[in-house]
Amino acid sequence: MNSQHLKNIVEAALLAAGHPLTLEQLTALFAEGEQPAREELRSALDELRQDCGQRGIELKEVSSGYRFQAKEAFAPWVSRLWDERPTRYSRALLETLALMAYRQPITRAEIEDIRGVAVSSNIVKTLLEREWIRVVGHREVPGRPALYGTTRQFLDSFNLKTLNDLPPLAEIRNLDELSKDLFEDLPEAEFIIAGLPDVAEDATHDTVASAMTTEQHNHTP
Amino acid sequence: MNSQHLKNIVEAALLAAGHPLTLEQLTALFAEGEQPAREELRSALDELRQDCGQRGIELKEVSSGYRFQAKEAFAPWVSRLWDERPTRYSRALLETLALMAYRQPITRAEIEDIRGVAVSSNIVKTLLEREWIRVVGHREVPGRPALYGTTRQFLDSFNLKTLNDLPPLAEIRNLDELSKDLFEDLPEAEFIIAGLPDVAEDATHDTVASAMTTEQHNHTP
Amino acid sequence: MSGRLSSTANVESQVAGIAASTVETPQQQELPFAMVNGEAMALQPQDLYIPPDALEVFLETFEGPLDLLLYLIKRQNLDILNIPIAEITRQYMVYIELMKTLRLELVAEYLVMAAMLVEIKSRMLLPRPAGVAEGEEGDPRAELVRRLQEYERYKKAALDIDTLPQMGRDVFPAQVDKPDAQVFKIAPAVTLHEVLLALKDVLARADMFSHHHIQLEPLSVRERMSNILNSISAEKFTEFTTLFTIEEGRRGVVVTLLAILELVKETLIELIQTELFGPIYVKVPGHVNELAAS
Repeated sequence: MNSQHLKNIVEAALLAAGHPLTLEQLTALFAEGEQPAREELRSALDELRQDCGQRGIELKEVSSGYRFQAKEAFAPWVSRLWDERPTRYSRALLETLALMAYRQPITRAEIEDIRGVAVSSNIVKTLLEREWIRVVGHREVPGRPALYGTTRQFLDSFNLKTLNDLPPLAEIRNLDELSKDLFEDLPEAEFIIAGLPDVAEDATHDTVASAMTTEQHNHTP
Repeated sequence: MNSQHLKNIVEAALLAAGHPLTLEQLTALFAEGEQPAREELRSALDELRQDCGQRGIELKEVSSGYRFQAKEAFAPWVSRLWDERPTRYSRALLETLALMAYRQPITRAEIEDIRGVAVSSNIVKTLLEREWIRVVGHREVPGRPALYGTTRQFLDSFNLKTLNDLPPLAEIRNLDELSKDLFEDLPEAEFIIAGLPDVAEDATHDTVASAMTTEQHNHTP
Repeated sequence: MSGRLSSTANVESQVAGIAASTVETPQQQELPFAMVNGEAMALQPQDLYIPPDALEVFLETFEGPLDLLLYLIKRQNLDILNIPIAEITRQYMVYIELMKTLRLELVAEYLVMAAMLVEIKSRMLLPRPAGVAEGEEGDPRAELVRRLQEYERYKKAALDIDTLPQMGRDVFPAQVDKPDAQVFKIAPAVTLHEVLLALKDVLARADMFSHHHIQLEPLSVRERMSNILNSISAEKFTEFTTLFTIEEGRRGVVVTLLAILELVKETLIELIQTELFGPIYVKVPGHVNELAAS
């Protein structure tokens, strides 16, 4: 067998296998009588290793055989493939956050009472992980429920100096009349608009879309 | 960014991803401000494609993006990596799939009408499980039968970028070419006509009528 | 795969045998009628006996009546646009007879086609009424030809699809191990506007129930309430005065005082003064030994 041909078969097999292959396994790809000698295989592997010099992958011999792998040097880019994509927050989460900001310190039960529906533990967990809220105490009633309040991180995320910079409740109730320049220079808003087409499949797309509509509506005199 | 560096990142990412990557997904590997232009990415992909000339793998653009794959020429060796032979699909399945690909959206009844035989539920189930087809809607007729269409996965599985890449359908020849002489091939017909013109009609009448009914029924989706 | 091929070959020869009996193609006659379980079956022309096994193979080989008709037409090299209906019908009926003897439930579709063929044949036998213009009534074969052609193109398309390079059969995805690296979780961006819109909704809902009429204190007070709660504990007494920051000025002191009063009203804190004009302490109500979870 032509050595180029052998090399190609070995390369194709190693890359298609998805796991390391031993010399025996590589030999077994060939029919009886056509099987390459060990030295032929080894020199094909050697050549493949050298060919990788300028490439993004390398050929490694590990305990269970030979395998191609992405070079370590490119890991910072390649590993972004597995970054968890941002999903939109649900309306329930945003409502919970808003109530925690305006009615803090507040328990989950009180939020549920106002919203009329249960607040899932996941929502609270997400808000805690994001460090937008924290437990500031416990209400001394049976079960000692946690009291939540917002954090400095929350203020920073929304470009606020103090909670007082949030619009008063009366304005919220008439949000349509809310001055548009309040939101004009929020950098995040642009990000969301730019990113919108990518979340087309997202379950919460509707919410976003309706928020967008409202916003656009506000902007149109 | 150095074009060799870009090329290496693209190669490493395509091989590590385990599924095809779009230009958008490749762009997203880079931080804001370092993202390559579309043309740069395209030319990196072009170079990678050319580099494969003498190698065991090739770069292919399919429906959901770019992917490296072992060349068809090496399938006889590569396929020995797996004990199981690839399944060969039955003609019934392939014909059903062909109708769904070329005539989508299409209902099962419409497929049965063209093929002249019932389509087994197993075939539809297998195609759905392979994610080659999906229900794209329902025809608004009694029973609201499902309308089927093919998926990206189908195109990817058959090495296609778009449905336009499917082999063209054979042309239908014009019915005007039908032989004008209705009786030229009927030696026995002459005999019957000469003998019993009226009886011939009677004998087959019932069968014909019922066949017509059945057929018309079949045609209604 | 080889099994399927040979069974197809069996049917080819079996079909050829039938053809020999009906169309008289002499070169086919010395072939065995069919191979069943490796044994050659001799053709018995008297009653056209087909072993049950062979018939099943036959039924599996043809994808229905249109497929069988196409086979009959192709085998005789006939133009699909010019089918000798009488002859094809006769051959077709031979197959139907064979099927009927065994597996009637499998052949319903074939019988429908037989009826259609007989209908076409009978219509062709009828003398064309004088005065009816050519083509006005249409060739009775037209519908059959249309269906045959339609079916044939998808039969061909199915074969074409099968010859496309298929993942896992002809081409295999190339893959390398993913590098070990940290996976980052990207949090979604939220605008203040979204949060406020959410609040507006929830207030609108709550307003519908009168007992939920929500009165909100100035936000600075609510914020201060959180901060005070966070700075005191159940284990120790905090001196009242330490909660105030003089640098904040009169306004800040008022906010803190309102926050403390609100906290007391909501029984979130207790104010304790053990002696007249003595220091006032602030404490989270409840048992002293309980740890504040946080």
